[in-house]
Amino acid sequence: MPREGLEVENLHLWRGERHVLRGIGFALPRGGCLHVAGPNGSGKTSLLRTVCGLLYPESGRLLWDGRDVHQDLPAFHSTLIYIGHEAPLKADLSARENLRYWVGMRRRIGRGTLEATLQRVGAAAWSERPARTLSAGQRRRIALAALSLLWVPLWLLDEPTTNLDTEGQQLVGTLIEEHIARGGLVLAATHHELPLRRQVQRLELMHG
Amino acid sequence: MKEFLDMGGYAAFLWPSYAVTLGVAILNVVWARRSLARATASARRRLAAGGADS
Amino acid sequence: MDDPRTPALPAAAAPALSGATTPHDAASVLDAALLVLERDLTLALRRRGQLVQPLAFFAIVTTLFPLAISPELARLREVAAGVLWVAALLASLLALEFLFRDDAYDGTLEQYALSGQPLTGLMFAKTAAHWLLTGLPLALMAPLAALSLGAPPGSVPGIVASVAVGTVALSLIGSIGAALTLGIRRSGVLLALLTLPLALPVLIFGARASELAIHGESYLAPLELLAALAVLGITLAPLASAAAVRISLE
Amino acid sequence: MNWAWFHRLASPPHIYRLAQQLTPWFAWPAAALILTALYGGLVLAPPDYQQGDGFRIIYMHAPAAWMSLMVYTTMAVAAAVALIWRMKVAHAVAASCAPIGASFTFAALVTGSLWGEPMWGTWWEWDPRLTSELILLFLYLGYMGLRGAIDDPQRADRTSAVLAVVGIVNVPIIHYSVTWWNSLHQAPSVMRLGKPQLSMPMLWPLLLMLLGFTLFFVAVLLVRLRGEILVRERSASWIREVVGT
Repeated sequence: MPREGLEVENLHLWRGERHVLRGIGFALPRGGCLHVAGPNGSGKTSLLRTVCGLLYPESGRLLWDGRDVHQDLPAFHSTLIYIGHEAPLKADLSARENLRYWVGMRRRIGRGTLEATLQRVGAAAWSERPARTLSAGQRRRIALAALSLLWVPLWLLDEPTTNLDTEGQQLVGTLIEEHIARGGLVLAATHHELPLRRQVQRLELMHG
Repeated sequence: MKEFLDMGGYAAFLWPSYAVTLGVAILNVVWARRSLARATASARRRLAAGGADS
Repeated sequence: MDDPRTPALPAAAAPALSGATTPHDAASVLDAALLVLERDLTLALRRRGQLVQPLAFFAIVTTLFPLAISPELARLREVAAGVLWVAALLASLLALEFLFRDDAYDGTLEQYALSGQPLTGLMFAKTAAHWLLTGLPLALMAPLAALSLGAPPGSVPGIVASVAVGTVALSLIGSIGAALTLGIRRSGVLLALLTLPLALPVLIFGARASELAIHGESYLAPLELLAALAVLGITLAPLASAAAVRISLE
Repeated sequence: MNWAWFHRLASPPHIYRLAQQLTPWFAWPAAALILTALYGGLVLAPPDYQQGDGFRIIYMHAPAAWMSLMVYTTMAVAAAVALIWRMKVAHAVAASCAPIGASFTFAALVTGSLWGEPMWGTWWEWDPRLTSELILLFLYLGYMGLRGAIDDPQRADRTSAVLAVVGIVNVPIIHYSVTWWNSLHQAPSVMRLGKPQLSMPMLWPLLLMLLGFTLFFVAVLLVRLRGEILVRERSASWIREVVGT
């Protein structure tokens, strides 16, 4: 019987000579959040990149709503957003332009929505500045704006709280909690604690 | 025999072309065997290093 | 959750959260491709220096030949088509290194690959932008270079047409090479080694078309062959570069 | 459809053992055929009425040229299979092909040039077949260069596989364009590197030679393939068996 949400079964991944993921498995239902923890080099990023289909596992299965995601990757991709260590911003474009091109490829967004979101992540004041001049934390906030604008169920976040001040970290927590509350799924990899009010599932990766 | 080696005056072109092609063929055998030997050796080393991996 | 500094999203931004069905406001492939095109053009216009480099290179190379061969226009006319095309080929090769490099570096390619949009279409848009920024300007500059090499004014339309069509094919072939060499340090020479043999037919047909134009003969046959190459490139090259880009992200 | 048999057939240990067993079955017939063809070509075949004994270069040039193309085709087909079905063994086949093909392309160029000197009076003529052969050498060099430039073995496999497929689509186009170009510029007096009119006693050694080199290719490929499979395989159990620790 197909289950709703994301299921990962017995994932093995090799990077060259290194056996990075050794039989990872978990189930993330709708409204679930999984905190992938572990030291540097334990394969957190590799796991996220495998789950979103950028890396192809040696063996194991990835199921979205009971279907193998590798059978229709584009369909799976349209249900997820992946944000790596660095927000994918163009140095020569302003924060607002970056957001428009990034999100606009996938979803038509109105001006009002864009402004409201910029406001919410605290970016309204500097949204016209080229990304080149933004601090790492400000770039993160643009990524948070993309996260809430895209409106897709599966969030894959790599170190979402890095470079953010306390207020920004709280914003991450709030966004995640809101997302879970409306039935979204969050897979967050970080060796920090997640700024959440309740306990979530945790997956500890060991040194590979 | 001398006549055979002379090849109607084409010896200077004919024999080098045979030498090059057959030489390439022989080199291929040598290279192939060497690459297999190298791969085998490195597989042995890998097994010796971290053999527990399945 | 009731943090006053983080007001809830406006209602309009909150359609049902669903993975299975396409939301009503999902962007189409065309939307996405046009945005990619617009983005690349905008970026290029903000970095005009980079834009001018291949053109300046083209101008310099075509200037070198009279100095190296002879200032006699009659002699130069004999080699004008070849000079023009070799210079155009190298100039468009020079611009290729920038095609994906920044996008790979800042994570844009990753987002393209994960956008759920067909990567082939996005690659096509990127290649189109590349042609608009290098191929088209080269085609417009080529007649100047040709005139300075002794080509008659009547040859201008033929030269513009052949360079314009030929650079379409060059951009497409080049996009494959650029995608294949992603993630390789100091990839310049390798990129040339991969791309130049594949670009050979374009060079042959393009140079022939320009040569015929310079001699005042009909250049239609080689131009048609060039167009056929461009069409073949349009159908196949984005597939190959999309595959190569995906692999580079692994 | 049940693909289990296919996967078992294409599994690395199975292919490894199969390659090991089959190698002598290709190697010895290849040697016998090539030696017979050498005797037939150098001794039994009569001289050509135009080119005299010089035509005998064909017994080396034609097989080398044949190898250059056949190996490239094999490589590209293996690469396509590997890309589509994510088959490691097919990547291993493609990787094994490149050095073999490149070396024979080189031989084809050298023998072509050696043949050209007595026929044309120059060591190099922009003959369409020699030109195509030269471009093919560049394609091989590009393939090997790309493979060598990528550190990660899986990415090297997959990236070079895309190049091989792109290359094979281009080979006929390149050949056509070169022939077209040559037909425009060729001075009619220059003799092409053509096939001489081959009578039966001239022809059979050539055919044996082509067959012999083909079998030879398979034999060399099988040896190389085993190495490439070992490099790619991480499952210790069967490797221990075959390499013997």
